[in-house]
Amino acid sequence: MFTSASNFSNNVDAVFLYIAGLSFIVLIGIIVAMIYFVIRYSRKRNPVPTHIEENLTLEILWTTIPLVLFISMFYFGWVGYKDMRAIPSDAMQIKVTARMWQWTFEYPNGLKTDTLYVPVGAAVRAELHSVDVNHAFYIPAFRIKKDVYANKNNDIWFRSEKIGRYDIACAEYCGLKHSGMYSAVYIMKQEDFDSWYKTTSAKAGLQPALTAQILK
Amino acid sequence: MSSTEYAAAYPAHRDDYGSRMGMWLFLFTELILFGGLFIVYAVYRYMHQQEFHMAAQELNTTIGLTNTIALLTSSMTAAMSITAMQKGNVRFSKGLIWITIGFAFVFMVNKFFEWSAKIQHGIFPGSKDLLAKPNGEILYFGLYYVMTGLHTLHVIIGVIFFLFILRQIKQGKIHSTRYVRLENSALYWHLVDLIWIFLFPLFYLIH
Amino acid sequence: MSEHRHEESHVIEYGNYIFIWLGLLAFTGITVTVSGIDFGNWTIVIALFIACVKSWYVLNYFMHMKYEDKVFKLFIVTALVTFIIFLGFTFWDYSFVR
Amino acid sequence: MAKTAMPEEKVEPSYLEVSTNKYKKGILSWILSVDHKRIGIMYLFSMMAFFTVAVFFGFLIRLELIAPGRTIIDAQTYNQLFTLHGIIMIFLFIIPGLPAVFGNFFLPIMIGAKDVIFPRLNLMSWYMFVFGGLFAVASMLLPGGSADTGWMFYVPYSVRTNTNVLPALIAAFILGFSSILTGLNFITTIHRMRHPDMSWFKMPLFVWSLYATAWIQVLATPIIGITLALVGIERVLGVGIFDPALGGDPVLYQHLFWIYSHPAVYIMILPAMGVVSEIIPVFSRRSIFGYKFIAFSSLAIAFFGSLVWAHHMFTAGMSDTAQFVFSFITYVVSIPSAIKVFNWLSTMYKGSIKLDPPFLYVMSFIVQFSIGGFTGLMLGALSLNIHLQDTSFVVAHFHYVMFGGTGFGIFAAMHYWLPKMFGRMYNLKVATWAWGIVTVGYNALYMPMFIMGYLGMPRRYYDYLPQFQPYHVASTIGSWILIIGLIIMFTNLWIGMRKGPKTSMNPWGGETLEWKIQTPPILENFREVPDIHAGPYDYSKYETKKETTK
Repeated sequence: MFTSASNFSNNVDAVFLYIAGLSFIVLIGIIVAMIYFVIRYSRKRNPVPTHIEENLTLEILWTTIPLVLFISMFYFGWVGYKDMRAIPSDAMQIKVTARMWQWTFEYPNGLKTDTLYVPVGAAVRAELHSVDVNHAFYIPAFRIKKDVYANKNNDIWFRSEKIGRYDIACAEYCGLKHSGMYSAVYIMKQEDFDSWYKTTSAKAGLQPALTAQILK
Repeated sequence: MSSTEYAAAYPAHRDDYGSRMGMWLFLFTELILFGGLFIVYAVYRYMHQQEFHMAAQELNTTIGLTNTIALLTSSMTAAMSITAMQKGNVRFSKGLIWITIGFAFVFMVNKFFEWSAKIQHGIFPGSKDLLAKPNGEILYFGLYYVMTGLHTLHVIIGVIFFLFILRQIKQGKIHSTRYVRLENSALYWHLVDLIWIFLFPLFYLIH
Repeated sequence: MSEHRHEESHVIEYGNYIFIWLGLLAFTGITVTVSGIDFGNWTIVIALFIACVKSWYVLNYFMHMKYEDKVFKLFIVTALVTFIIFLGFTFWDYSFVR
Repeated sequence: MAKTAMPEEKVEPSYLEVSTNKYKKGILSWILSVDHKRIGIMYLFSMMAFFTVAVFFGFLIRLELIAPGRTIIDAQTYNQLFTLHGIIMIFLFIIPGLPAVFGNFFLPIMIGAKDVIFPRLNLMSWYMFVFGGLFAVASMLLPGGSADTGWMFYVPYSVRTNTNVLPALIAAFILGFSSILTGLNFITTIHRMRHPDMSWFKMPLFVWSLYATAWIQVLATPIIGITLALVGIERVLGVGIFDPALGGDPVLYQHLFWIYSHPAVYIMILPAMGVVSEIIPVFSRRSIFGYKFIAFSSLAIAFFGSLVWAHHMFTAGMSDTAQFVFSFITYVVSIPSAIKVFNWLSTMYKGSIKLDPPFLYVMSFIVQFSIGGFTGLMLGALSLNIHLQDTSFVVAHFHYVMFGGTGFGIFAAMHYWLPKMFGRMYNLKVATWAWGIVTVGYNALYMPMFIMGYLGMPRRYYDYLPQFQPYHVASTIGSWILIIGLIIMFTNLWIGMRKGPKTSMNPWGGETLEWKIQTPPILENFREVPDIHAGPYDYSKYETKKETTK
């Protein structure tokens, strides 16, 4: 479930585990308390209820403790998000064009592909642009996502950490073949990428033989 | 107590205060309805200041000003008709309502000429001339048509309200001690005026 | 919050309305004149300020808000604050680098 | 159950027998009735009809997803089905569910009034509701089919698709105004029609929650009205507003859409919280813990809930400032909900609890709403939201809040109040079983979505990668269990209301005003001016010991 495929994966998973862990403890607390009350104070066991109006100390307690916890959650989320926004200036620029229902990736040298090839460990900045409706660029394994619009220049960046093939999905509903709008990102060794980048002509795009070789 | 005795003990009084409260709440929804448009306007104006500026040059301030005066005056006569009704001067009240309706027609006739002039110049949604303009101007005219159009729709509804009131006055359902419907129609009319008070500078006076 | 259930009607004299109307016309005149002068970004602020002043009078006198109960005033503040929040919070997005 | 002390003195004909208009019997005596109770019943049946349709659509969607690729329907139909499922469930079931049905029926009674302040407007709201609903459903029959945009109508897809988006927009617009008019009616009713002795802090908490809800209805709904109208205008006349091809900003559409639709979540959940606050003290036979905190937390939710809309747009590319602000306030708005949950639990403490069906549904509510809330905290964290946005994790999250929360709140309200409304009791044993099946089925349906969402299953997918199939299968099986439970539950209620044993005035031992009048209520609710001396949850006749607090 938790594969560290990009520089963001660990952080996002950590935030998830932090909030999920806290939530789980409180949720179990709520369930246990409720079941205990229901059994201990059932009408058979406890026919005479006790009158309790309110308790200010308790109210303050269960306002402030959650507040503190919530602010910590907010903080971790914000810190992680700031990293996602701090795009390194030396990042490789790739233009991503979304259309119903396919992705096109354009490299600095003009090479256009329908699958993304990226050297491992390199920072990549994707400029997102749509030619029709809204889409969203989503790489689940990298924990990144950004909406793609027609007249708004969104961008996103990542640094991959593991060689392999990862899915790119469209996450914003875009019509009939929304669910088929998958592509993939191949993370390859720097040498492999360099040779691919130099030898592949703009037309060739995806080359099955090469892909097989990379994934070997 | 039977239910009839209950009714006597706890009478369903005519609640003019409540009616006005309901009307005000309704006016808030109208306000927010236009509010949504004002948000759109504000954002696009912020994004395309220069183009809004350019586009606004093409509107005729005189027509806008005439309409402002028409609405302000009709607002006054609408308010006065309540005073007349409170004083029992039904005929004068009716006269004032007719004057209000008259100004509403002045407004609409003006608007008609304004729009048709624009349309003759080829500026209307989807027209070639408009699409040739920069984005900000397309948005400006889109908003211009939608906002003044929706406002004019409210003018028409206001007139219908007043015609309805005139009929009820004739039927004797509205008189010097029972006039909350007149008050509410006038409130509606003032809201139409209020919105114009903002539309006027936002569309006509960006020079 | 006390809301008395009795109904009391407040009669506003014709003269007052005419007075308010003249004031509104005057403000309209001012706003048209001022719009001819270029104050840069302040132009819109001035125009809106005058529009607010005009609405204040329409609300209070034409719409009788001045003579209504506190509850009504509270209502109208609620509605306006809500609108301002909707407008203002939208600009958390637009007025900063996106 | 206090079945004993019920001297059946004079029994007057109930509202079910006495008509308010010249038609003594038959359909016209109902659909032209301005009695708030009859209108409530009319809402109940029309709402249930729409609910059945939407559940059926949901069933089809789940069935389609049991295997990758085409299973029973094509992609276009699938897209239309999830759109209609959303529109119907939101605008025709969840939003009107509690205020329009139970609010209409019980709000006037709970504050000691004969009716709402504008009865005819109330009837008009119902007509708009039915009319709007039929509009939405009828668009399926038009050539081109119903809208396939998703219930959010995101621009520019909604401007460009060839399906019948316009009827859906008009439907949502009309339904919005129906909701506004109900809200307006309730606010004015609460201000003007309260019994003179019923001060604000003697109002039942259900009334408080309806009051807060009504304000959101009045002040937020017009935004969606105008926004959808703009989309319609843009679609029909080609006016440039949101379409990026004409320079518009699709993100602005999303802002406007969520300015309403996020507060709408609170329109949905607040009344359910009100129901829970009613039911817990009754079945615990104890004064509610922290009345004022619960009442004010409703208002706080209504207020802060209006400030957080853009947390639906964290991947849209807003400014970092906006991301910061909206994420932060999202956490603030969770506080009042937490306060409520803790106060409810404390109300059970040292009570005298009887596990009747309404209370069982409330227990499910508390757990499921908490899960919805906790997963909401996860979605509120910016970096995590980026990963989870638009995945089935979100789908599971909001179903936990809306269905697990509000839906179960509606079921609780039905089991709690229907005996009062119809004067007959359902089979308690069957109801308990139904509760068990519904709860198990419900959780089996949505729990797997959390997992596959985290693994990267995007939402609104007709087809999916094979690795997600186990979760989809589990979820679909859950949907079958849920539907079986629902069928048992509704059949039991239906038979109970028609043929069940007659109930007394106060079958559960409630202390709010609706339990102090005849069952079913008479035409103008009260035979005599009700006597209001204590607060709404005064159980001092059971409570012998008193514990004072610091």
